[in-house]
Amino acid sequence: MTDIVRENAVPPAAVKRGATPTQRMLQIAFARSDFRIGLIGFGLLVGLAILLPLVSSIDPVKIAYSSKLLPPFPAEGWKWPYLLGTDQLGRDVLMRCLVGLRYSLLIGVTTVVLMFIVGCSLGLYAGFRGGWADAVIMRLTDAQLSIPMIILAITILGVSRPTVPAIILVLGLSGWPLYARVARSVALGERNRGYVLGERVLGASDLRIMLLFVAPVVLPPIAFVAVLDIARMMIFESILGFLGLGVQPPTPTFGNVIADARKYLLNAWWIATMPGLFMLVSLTCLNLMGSALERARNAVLRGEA
Amino acid sequence: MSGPILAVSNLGVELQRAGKTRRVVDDVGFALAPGEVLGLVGEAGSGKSVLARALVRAISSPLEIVSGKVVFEGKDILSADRRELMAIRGNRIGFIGANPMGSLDPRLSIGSQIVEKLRSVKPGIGRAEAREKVLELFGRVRIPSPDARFHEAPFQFSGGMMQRVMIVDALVSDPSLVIADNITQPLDVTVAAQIIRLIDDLRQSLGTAFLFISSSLPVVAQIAERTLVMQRGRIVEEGRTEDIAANPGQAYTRTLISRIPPIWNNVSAPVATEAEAVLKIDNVTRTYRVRRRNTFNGFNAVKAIRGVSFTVKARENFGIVGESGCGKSTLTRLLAWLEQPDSGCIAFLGKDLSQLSSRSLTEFRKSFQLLLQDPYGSLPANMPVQRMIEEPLLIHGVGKAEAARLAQEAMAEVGLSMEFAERLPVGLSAGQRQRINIARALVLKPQLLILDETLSALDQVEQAELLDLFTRLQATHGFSYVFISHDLALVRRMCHRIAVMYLGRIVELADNATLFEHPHHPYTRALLSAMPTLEDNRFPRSRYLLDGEPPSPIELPSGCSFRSRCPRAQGDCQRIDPPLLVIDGGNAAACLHMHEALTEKETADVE
Amino acid sequence: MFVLSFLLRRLLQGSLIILLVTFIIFTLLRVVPGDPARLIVGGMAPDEVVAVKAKELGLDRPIPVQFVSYLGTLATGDLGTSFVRPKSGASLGGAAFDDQTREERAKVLDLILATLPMTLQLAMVALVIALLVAVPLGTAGGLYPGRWPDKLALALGSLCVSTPNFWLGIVLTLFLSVKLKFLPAIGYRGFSYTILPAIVLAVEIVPFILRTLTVSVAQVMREEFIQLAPIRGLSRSRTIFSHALGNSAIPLINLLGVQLGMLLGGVLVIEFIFDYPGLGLLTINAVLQRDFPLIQGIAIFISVMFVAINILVDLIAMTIDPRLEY
Amino acid sequence: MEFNRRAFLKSSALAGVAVGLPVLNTAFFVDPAHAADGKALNFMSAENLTGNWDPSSHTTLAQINLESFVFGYLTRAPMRPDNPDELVMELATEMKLIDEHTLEFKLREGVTFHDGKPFTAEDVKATFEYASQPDRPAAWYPGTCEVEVVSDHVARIKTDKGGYPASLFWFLSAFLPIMSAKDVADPKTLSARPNGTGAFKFVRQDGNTTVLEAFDGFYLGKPTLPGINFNFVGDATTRTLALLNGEADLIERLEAEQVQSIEEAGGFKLNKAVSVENKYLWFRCSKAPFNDPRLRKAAAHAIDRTVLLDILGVSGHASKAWISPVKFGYVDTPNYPEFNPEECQRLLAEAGFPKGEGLPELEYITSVGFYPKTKEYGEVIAAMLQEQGFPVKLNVMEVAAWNERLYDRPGGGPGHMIDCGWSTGSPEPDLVLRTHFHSSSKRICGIEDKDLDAVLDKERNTLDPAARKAVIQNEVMPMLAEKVPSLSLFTSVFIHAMRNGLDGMYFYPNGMMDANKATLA
Repeated sequence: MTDIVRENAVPPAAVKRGATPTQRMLQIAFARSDFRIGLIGFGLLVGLAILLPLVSSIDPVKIAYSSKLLPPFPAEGWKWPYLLGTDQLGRDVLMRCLVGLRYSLLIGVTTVVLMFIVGCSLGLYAGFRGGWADAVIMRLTDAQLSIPMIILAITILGVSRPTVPAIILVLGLSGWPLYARVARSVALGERNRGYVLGERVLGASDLRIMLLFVAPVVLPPIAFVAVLDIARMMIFESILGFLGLGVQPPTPTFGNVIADARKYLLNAWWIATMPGLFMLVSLTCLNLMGSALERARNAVLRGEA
Repeated sequence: MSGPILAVSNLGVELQRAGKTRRVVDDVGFALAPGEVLGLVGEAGSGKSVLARALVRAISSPLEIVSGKVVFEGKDILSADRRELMAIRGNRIGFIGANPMGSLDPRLSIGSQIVEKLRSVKPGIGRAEAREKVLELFGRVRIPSPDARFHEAPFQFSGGMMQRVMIVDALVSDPSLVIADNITQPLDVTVAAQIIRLIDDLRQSLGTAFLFISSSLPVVAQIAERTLVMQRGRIVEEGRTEDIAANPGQAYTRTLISRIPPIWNNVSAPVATEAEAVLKIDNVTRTYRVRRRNTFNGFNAVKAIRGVSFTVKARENFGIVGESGCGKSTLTRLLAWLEQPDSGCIAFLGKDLSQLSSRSLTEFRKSFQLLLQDPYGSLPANMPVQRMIEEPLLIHGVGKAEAARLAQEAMAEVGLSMEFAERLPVGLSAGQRQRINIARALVLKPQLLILDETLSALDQVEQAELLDLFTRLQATHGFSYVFISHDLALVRRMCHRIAVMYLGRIVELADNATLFEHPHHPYTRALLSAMPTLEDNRFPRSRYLLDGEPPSPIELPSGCSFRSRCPRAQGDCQRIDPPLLVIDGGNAAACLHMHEALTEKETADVE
Repeated sequence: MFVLSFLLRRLLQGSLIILLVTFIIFTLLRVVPGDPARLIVGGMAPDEVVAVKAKELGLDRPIPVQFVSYLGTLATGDLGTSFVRPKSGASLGGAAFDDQTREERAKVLDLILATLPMTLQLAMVALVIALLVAVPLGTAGGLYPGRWPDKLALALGSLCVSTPNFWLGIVLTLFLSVKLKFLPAIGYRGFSYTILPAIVLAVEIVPFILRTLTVSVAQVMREEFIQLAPIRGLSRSRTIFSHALGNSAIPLINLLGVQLGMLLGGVLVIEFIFDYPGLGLLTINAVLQRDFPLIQGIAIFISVMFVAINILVDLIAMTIDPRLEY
Repeated sequence: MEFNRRAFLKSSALAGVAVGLPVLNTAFFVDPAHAADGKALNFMSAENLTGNWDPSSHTTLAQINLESFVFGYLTRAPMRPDNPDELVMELATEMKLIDEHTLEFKLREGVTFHDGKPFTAEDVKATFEYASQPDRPAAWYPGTCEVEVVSDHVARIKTDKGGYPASLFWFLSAFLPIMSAKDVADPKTLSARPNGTGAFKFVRQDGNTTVLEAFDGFYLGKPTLPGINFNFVGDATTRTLALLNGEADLIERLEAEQVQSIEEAGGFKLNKAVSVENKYLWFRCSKAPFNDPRLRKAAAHAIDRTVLLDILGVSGHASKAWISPVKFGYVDTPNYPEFNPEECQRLLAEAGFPKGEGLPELEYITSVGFYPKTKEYGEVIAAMLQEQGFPVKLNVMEVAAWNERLYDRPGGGPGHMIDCGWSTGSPEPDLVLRTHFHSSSKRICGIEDKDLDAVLDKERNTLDPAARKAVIQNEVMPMLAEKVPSLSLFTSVFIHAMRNGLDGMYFYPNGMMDANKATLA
């Protein structure tokens, strides 16, 4: 049925000249309400995370023991300015959530970017070149895939104590094979597509074809899926924190805040739950934006704009 | 003759998109008598496929049936309830689509799926009975060894065999009407001709009415008694097929007919001239190693190209024709130097390409360019048009500004409006896309263009326009063309010399007039006989059409590879693999008995 | 024979993977600070004892030599002996001085095989729960893209993927086990102890199934043979159940095979929280105790499982879709 | 053919699944979830066992706790803070110091081991002579000793060859499990299963559960409890949840918040006991910069221990000495380094680092997952030290990594400060003082100081308990307050929580338990 519809597609209205596909994609995405909700929510959170700790007088790492375990508003016993209560050492939960958001996003996003770049370039290369390169890269991928993250984590984090870069390295290492696999399978499909052959005939080098033509086709769908992985990476970071291999104090991340607060969960639920909520909201916003962008991109490529 | 089996009146379908409404099917009305074959002709986009689906109410958003009646066997389909609809669709009305390979679940055996369909439209039939019925029909549509093939999945069938399967699927419930929507479109000419002959046989023995839809009037003319002509959603002409072909009443029908390229009547075939050679192919072979299924480390040698030699001269149009699997696409890749031959030599302008360094090869590539078949897949979807045309120049190190200037010149030359410069290829028609491809090749100032089925995705009008463009470009730039095509009419119009390929080998190489008027190889004749045409075919099907399908390139018959289907085959054909034997005028054919049977009846009427 | 040649090829590939994993893990563990000899004899033992132990274990040789000899023992199916665990398999703390009076240490393979069934049981139950939730919803989401089931699937997926398992584990225990006394948790004394951890594990699996299934069902529904099915006279339910779902299952099955490693990360934490005596708890204790032969053995064992499960997955996928045979 | 192959494929895939099934747990459908399995006591331990049942092979607290159920001791030391010196007779009925190097025990008659062998002086001889060998890992014994068997039920410990006073065994007698002579002669059996004279006998090891059952022949009569299941559950929250949902009857090592949850839940009771364990901040005294006592003292003055106690809540008890208040010789050291920023700054300046300027980055290592709230108060201590100008970097490690870094090594241990506690199940102070601060041992801090060695030797060689106590209180502690090889932060309070139905348990300050009079409703 789609064939019929395509066959009968209304000729696209003349589009403003000068608008690149990316701009058009963003325009469409902006027009969608889910994208706007996601963007506003995410922007608000990130803005708060950047600005509030700068202007607020509350120090997220300053220990104020006298005001420990204050419940959040509006539970009985809450105190201004601790809207979301305080933690086991009397630090403001809101402020720690916001600062934690910064670090967690830093870790989550950097990790995903890292594994995206490593995984996709290896996968693309393997899929595009085929033959020996493919065989070697894919066996390596399988091997990496079958080593549980946790074992990788203790070995690497055992060598260099858990710093943010080391954690990113560990998470990235354990995550790239999936991307390599996906990128490879897509590249394999693209390898014999007309436009690739076309470029070859024109005399383009493999590298040019891969970077300029295959990558823009292959990568965006994977990139949108990668948004989901930001969440996973943030959670893995917290599992490391839970095992004592997380980011070292006093730096708060969602991971170590939730992990530390786990034992207070029965008494002071808010310490672990608030960062969890922040995480949930920010990730849902990211997801909304991601899926809206994906749809916008499809719309652009289908010519509905 | 009783009343009509199907009576359509005032049928209207609308397409809604982006707030706009367009009538895709408009006020259509016609009637179909029992056992009749009614043709429906229209160009791509005329709304015939939508009409076909509207008849069985298989229309979904963004399309909507807005008016009319479809009375089938006395019942209005459009107002029938679910249960009544279920009793008609797939049961009383069968449907065959244009994509046989995608029409069944790829995972399951075809037999079980047809049985499933039969039992779901006729719940009373038992499993064994249904199976019997399906097997019987398999035999009737001449699927070889039906018992074994019953258990095979769609991917194990060729397109032609799969279309036969779909015919069984449509006929299995003994429908009184079958809607055949463009069923020969994806098939090779000989296979399509076989299918049409098959349908003609079946409907005579079964008495089933057919609504036979096609974009080609010659195809319809082979089978339909009456024909409807559709244009932009409306029926513009209706009448007996012969009358329409001979005396079209409407202007639109006349243009349709005028666009059908002549093959024998009033043809001015291009005449070969002498010139220096541009491209020289000498005894080229290419064999692929394909992993053998069901073995640990076994490989099959697929002989895709077997000792092909020819020469393309300057300013010459050289045609290569053949059906699926004949090695055309491999040859294309070899000619475009995307792959290297296993043996033999491809020389361009006197230089053996395999001897060139990769630098000079890149430089050399500018002079021979390939235009690909698929106008949709061959353009990167995310690049604006002008940038795409600049691309080849950028690859070869031309500056940005210079590239933009040359690209704009090329766009003008191929007739692309500058409005498209910043647009994505999406929404452009196939013709416009191919113009982009031509422009991309053009900016490199090549000497040879290889056209791999370049025009096959285009409708007649666009094809004609592009052919004019090719001629014009050849006049200005002095190109040579290699047309690789399955379309004999196109080759007839454009090419000076033509090679016919069968199973990786050239079976006949001749100038245009010889090939079409006095072909020497039986396969060439079979191809010509299968051509749908409104003219009287010089090679009537009853005499020349082949049966069956080509053997697998993995297990070629010994001796002459055509002998398994050849009506002239004799004992020595089994032993001797004939080379291209030179006849007169530089023509050649690969047949041991080419002079013997020129006048005899040539059909292997095994059935 | 087709299956045999397929198995043979895959097993060869698999052994290559396992060899690679073994080498990576072996080298990594040798590079980590934390002298195995010191660990065996305990923190307070004199240095001479450590040196003697190191010589006894051959730890003073170069790593490649050690690796080759390790492979030698591995080839006989011997994954080595735990540093700290006794035959009884109890988890141990306080590394003790190595002396001749000590009870024999447990075989790594025995430890793994003893805990594996528990983890398999947990994984199976979790998978069943996840499938029960995600398959109907994911299918509905794919059938009605952009409508509420799709949105619900997206929302549930986001929610599940953003919930830390150790947080959820405690909350669920608190409500379902402590407050409502609905299900037992902590430890293992019968099948019902599997349910709560399995729910938590299922929450981790659900988003992947949802996402894959929604996409693949939507994709299959656009296929020609599905579009044609009503015209051929098949009912919608029949089309969906016998054709659409079967075709959408293949990417899902492949995903499950590939995601095994990731799932194991979840099993680890969940078993720890619920004190569930499976492979995950064994791993986490091995890690916390730096029981290197055990860690190494588990890593190799998991890669063997990974290879085996992926072969199994391919076999299943091939029975579903004959096109995949090659 | 094709059809058959497909069918085969299908069945082979199914077979793969089927092979997976039989290895599933056999108790699949048996669900004793809430079924009462006798009334055995389910205990959840915070620490795991060593797997070597030879009591002289380890220093692991959990196993010491388990041994207290299974083994008998010559005496028991209830170690109540009001009377830390009290001893209760168990396998001995009387003990007396005959001369400086001889301690005589009269032994209880009619006691049998779990394997049926009667208990005699031979067993005491075997135990003491075996376990006091210097290569036994536990090293609780001050040195080698010999035992003279006077009669079947009289034994004399002789320490003249070991060169230390026999009086040291006075309190140690409460901490040394008595093994059977038969087992000592056969080390394999000794380490394969525990065999004592205690109220409960070892039945089997079930994964992480050690199953004990009541011993019929216990000399005080068979205990009411039919048995004890000794489980290892590392995570405190998990233990708490297990108690709350009824999986456990008794759990140990709780923190303030968990205590609060348990109290709020109702139906449970708590036992809080000031323990023998002090938590210390150890300085690496053998390397710069903490080889300078002024700097160590400055650091001690920077730390406000009241805040730490506040964080610990019920699980901490204020103390001002290097041994716990339940130990022999405890005193509130008068010159104990208290929180005093001015003094801290003065000492810093004196040591040449005014306001901490010029100090290298100081690594402070702590563990997470075993001791309560280490990470929390670690953060607080780091903050306090930073406040005074110490450039401290806190490094929180999982237990294994921390343990690997704990002990002193030549050139000083890793990091500059490390958090650790020390717990010994006897009132004997030398198990802490001499172990850590004498240059012959210096386990963690690595201090070598002649003055300190001198007072420690003097203290050990003083025979009269009263005089010895005076030496500890007036000389050893004040000197430690001057040298500060480590700072004792507080004394741990061991908290056990149990169901209301559990009565009659006795908890020793080192975590050992006595269940022979306990009942479980």
